[in-house]
Amino acid sequence: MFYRENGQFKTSYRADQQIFPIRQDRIAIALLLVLAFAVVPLLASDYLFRAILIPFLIIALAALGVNVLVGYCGQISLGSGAFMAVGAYGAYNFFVRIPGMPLITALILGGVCAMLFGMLFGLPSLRVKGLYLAVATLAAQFFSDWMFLRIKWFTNDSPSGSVSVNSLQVLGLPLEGAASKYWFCLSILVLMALLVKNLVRGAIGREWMAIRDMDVAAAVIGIRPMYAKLSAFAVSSFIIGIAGGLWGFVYLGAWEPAAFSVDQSFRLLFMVIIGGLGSVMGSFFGAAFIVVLPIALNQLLPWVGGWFGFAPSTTVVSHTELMVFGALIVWFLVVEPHGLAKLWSIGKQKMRLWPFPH
Amino acid sequence: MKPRSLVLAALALLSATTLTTSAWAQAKEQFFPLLSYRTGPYAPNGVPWANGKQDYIKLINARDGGINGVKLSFEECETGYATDRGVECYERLKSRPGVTLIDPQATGITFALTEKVTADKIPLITLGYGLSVAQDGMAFKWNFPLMGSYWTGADILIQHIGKKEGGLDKLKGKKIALVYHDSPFGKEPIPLLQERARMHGFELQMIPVTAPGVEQKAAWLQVRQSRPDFVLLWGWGVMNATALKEAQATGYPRDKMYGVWWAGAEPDVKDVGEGAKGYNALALNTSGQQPKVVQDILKHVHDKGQGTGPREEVGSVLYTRGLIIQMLSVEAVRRAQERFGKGKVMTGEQVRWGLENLALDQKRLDALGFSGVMRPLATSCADHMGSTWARVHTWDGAKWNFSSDFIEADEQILKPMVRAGADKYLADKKMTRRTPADCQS
Amino acid sequence: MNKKIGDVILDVRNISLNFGGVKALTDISFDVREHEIRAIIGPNGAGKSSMLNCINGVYAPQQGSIRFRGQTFTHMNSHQVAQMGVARTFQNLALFKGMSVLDNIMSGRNLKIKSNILWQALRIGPAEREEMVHRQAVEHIIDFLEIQAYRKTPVGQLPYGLQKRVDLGRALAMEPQVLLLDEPMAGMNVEEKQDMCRFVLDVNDEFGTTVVLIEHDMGVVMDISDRVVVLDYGKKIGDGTPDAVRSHPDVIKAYLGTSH
Amino acid sequence: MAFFLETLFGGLMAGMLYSLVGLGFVLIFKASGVFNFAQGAMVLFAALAMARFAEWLPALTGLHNGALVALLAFALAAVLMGAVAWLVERLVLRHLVNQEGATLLMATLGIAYFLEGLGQALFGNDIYKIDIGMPKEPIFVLDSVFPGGVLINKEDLYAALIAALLVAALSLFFQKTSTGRALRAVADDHQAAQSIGIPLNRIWVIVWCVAGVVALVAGMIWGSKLGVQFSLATVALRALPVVILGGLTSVPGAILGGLIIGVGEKLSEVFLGPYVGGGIEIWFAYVLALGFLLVRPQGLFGEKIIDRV
Repeated sequence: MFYRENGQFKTSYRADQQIFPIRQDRIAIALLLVLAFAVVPLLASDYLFRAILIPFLIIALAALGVNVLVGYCGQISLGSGAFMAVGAYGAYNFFVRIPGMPLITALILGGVCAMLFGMLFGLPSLRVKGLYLAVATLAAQFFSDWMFLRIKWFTNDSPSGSVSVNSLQVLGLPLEGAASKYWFCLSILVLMALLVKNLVRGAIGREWMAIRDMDVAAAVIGIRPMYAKLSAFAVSSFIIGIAGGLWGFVYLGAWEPAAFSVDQSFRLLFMVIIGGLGSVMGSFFGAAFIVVLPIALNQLLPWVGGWFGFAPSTTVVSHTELMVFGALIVWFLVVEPHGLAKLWSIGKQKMRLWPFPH
Repeated sequence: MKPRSLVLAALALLSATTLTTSAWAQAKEQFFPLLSYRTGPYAPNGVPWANGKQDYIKLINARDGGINGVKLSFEECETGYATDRGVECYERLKSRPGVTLIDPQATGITFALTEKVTADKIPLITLGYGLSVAQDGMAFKWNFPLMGSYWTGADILIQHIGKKEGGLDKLKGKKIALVYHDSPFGKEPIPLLQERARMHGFELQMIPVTAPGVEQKAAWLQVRQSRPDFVLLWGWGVMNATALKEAQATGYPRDKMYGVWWAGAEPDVKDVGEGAKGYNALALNTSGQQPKVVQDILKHVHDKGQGTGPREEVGSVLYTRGLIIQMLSVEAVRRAQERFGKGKVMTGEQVRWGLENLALDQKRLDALGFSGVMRPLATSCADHMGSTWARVHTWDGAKWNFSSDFIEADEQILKPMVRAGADKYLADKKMTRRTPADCQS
Repeated sequence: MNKKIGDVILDVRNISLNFGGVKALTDISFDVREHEIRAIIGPNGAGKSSMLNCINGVYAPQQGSIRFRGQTFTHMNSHQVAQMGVARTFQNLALFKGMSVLDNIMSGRNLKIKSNILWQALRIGPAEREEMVHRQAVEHIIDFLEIQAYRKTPVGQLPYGLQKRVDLGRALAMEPQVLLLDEPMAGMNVEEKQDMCRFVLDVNDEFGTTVVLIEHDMGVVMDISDRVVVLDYGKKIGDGTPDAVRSHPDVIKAYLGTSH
Repeated sequence: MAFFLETLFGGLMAGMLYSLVGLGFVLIFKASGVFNFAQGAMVLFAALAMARFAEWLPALTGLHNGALVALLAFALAAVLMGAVAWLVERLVLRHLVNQEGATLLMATLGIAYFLEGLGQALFGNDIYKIDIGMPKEPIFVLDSVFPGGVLINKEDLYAALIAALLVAALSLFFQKTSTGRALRAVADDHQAAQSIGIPLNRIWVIVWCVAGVVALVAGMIWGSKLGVQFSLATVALRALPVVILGGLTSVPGAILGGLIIGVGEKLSEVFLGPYVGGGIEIWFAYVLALGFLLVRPQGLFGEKIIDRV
């Protein structure tokens, strides 16, 4: 009923090409932003901020980056953890070595480092496809693990190889409180999401998708695979790198290479596939799913156990958590192989026609 | 649902659960958040450790009815040895009423929490692990690497080897290989060993093993090639057992191998059995069920069916270490109560003072039933370690036997290094040392 | 048809191509004149598509050269070919399944888009204006092909006939001088074929686009093409006007004889 | 020189085990086009099962003949892996027929999580022993040629032999038995296979069973080396370069690839490692595989792909 676009006539191509052509969507997004920026900070507790919202926002940003590469350009990558690490350590080095380096600049420079690193390890994609590429990108992962453990310079010669930052400031304001950190991450996420959306609905996005869908045809209409793939790697790893910087600076505060282990890479790939390949919104769904679900399970299971009158031990809980998590992933893939975003759009279609069945 | 509103739904759910869970711990109880890992690659070592801590809490409640009447409560949170899950656990439990202190049980999580505890005013105790430089209490107000750090451990090992050779000067021209877990944990001792190598003129060969350490053939081929006089084993979890097996397979004499105290427990040698015969490792504590405290636990906890783990594992090396950690925590609360009011629930800050003013002489240890389990220990504002003594024990194929008496790490070497490290830390952080006045707070 | 045929624009010289042992093309030579409709016919596996793939630079022929508007190449590079104004449709649809009709055709304009990645990310100034300009051009093609109704539909969901049109549309979006059509009417019913013929002829007339056409349907070929090359087992067995080819004995033996 | 040989042997031995895990990947990929990341979890699961069965059997049956118990335990574990295979096909694969590779890959990761959880829940998360009477002490050969001789790890030698036997058995199974031929047919072309009446689902169950057994053997060998515990699941990551180097669809590729990777990483670690601080073997293996890929994108023995348009 209320979700209709009839009567909304486009009189210009500009109007037709905006991100949310349907008015209701625009309103919904506006409300959502208000909610995220203004309402959530009022409601959320310190725990929600520090343990769930902030990591969710950062991981969502990383997932967005992965989605550019995997979802839009069709290059499966398992090197995301490495790109995060490079972003984090890159930003760290700029931050501690150049006095007075502002946080945001450091993060961006970290992103640039990740970008270069990503393009380097993206080169194989010019020759290798699909799962071969996925495994090949693991090389980036293990190489960065090694690099940050072995090369002292990157960790500012700390004996243990772990690094830490503190007294962060953004535009002169201290970045200490949970809420301020939340706002910072949220703003970056929203901004990046907007930029990515612009890219994927523009010429470069069409090049990526063309390469993904039918690379030969793409080449024949004059798209250079080299440029398309490397640009995808560049944009993707830049975003992932920034996410890595945030993960280190804002979420952990002090970290070691293991904080960006290969598991992180797998989880990120999970997110974009569960969430929906080639969908900005899907990245967020996926991130929510992977970040929140295990924690939720971990806390709900004892609770559920309580109903049935027994308090499961930590061991039982953590094993059950693993099993349920695995089962749910399979279940979701079976129900909707194209990810949560697809469910979402189906729902929208139904809403359009509701209450009439097509 | 839009993504964030989706999350919010989940969050609402979570907050509900967190509320229900926190209902267990009334503010009248001294709450101990227990970060543990009972699953994943390091579970075999993490489990007895966690069990020890839990059983001691249960003992105090069952036997003494708490600390001066203040009941102890706890909640365990599974980190799986992963940093982000550890942080989540910390954030989940830190705001519970009566929260006492945190023992993360993992070096990686320790790093991530070092920044946070300062802001949240919760002491962070890392018995025998964590940041070596954190011994300097004037720089690290909230960190307590009690009873030893990787630096003291490495130092004691070198001293012990020197003794066996008949004097540290005999180490000249010798070759010592460090086979280490390729992570901050494994790399921490390197600076001290390099210092010692410079002093005594032995050659230090460093052989990293990629975590978790299931594949060490290359490492031990290198050992076989360079034939070092001694091998220091800086491993954790599966790495230790694998190292011993590879040593056996490449014919390196086990009695020339010396492990840190994280490479000297039953899970490390259990299924190597005979193959590990003669292997030495540092010991912060005894093992076995003779000590009075262990007997008490069997009597008051396990016989009541309240035991956390299997009865036969009670008193194992890491279990006993768990006991000590928890005992020190409890004693810190007790000490704090002496100053801030008996029978009250202590805040993190008050507990911190207690940790800083621990004084456990032999008499006290005997009273606690820890006679022979550990050496006396006394912390101070400047020294957050309290004791730098440790022993070496040797595996005879069935159990651990002590093969040296207590050795103290060398002040002369450690002090300047700790001081320098702490100063660098403060400089990087643009912070200043605590004033003596601050010690009174 | 009273249009003036220009001079040679594309000249294929002694092309030989083989995969491993298999000979796909042996010593093929033919030329294409500006503004004409040039057909390549031959039974299945005669190497027609391989021929186009060589011109497109998808395959690299082992021998021979291709001369395009005065420049000679031994191996064409797809990007170059496209830039020089050669467009192409595919035998078994090579559309971008995940994209809408609009985007598929828009992607044909990509060569013409100048604004760099940063501008596109911000989508202000030149980047957006460009999008609008090209959108306009694409809308013309959409009108021309009469697929307005399917603008926003993902091509995967379109019926075969329409997909063929989108394929053509994508090629047209490149405003090519030479248009290579690989069996544009395969698997179509009569009406669809007639539509498609009309489009091809219109393109050829209105924009003077040179058309190289692979087609099975002899009727169609004979009707619309100016000259015909006949391939069989990778060899050229005939070349000339439809009537000349039709009466060529080898052709009759190899092709007409075998076909229905 | 002697030392070089030792390293070489060491590498070959390690490589043989990698091939074993790699083989698991290849089998499943050939027949069902699934890149099975659960291989590592399967190794862990199978090993845990066998170890625990071996512990429980004497108590239950009163058997005390070590060899017999080990054998029974092995059989039981094999059956269990069969059940796993059947369930995987029932609950996962048949619902995901012809999805993209990435989706299937994620599904197997889900399976991996599940198996890791289930395995630890059923069989515990401590270190367990598998005792199949592997000799632990090394032997020295060629001491006539080199002073001190060349050390060979007997356990690895036996392990390699077992692995080799298994491989031989498998190739026989593929070449000679009708099921084996059916498997190859399916691998070449699903539709075609179905059209000539080969039941795809049954083939999948079979191939997952075979992969399960391969995992069991790998788990058994590794388990008796390292003790059975969670970390076994991580050996899969060490074996990944093998399959991309050997080609996802080639059994000989997996075997040769395993050997190349094994030797390559050991030699690199021992002879290059010291110059850059060591610890390079894991990424060197990947870089090595990558190098091969750049020359032959389809892997050592993979089929060449020609783009048809």
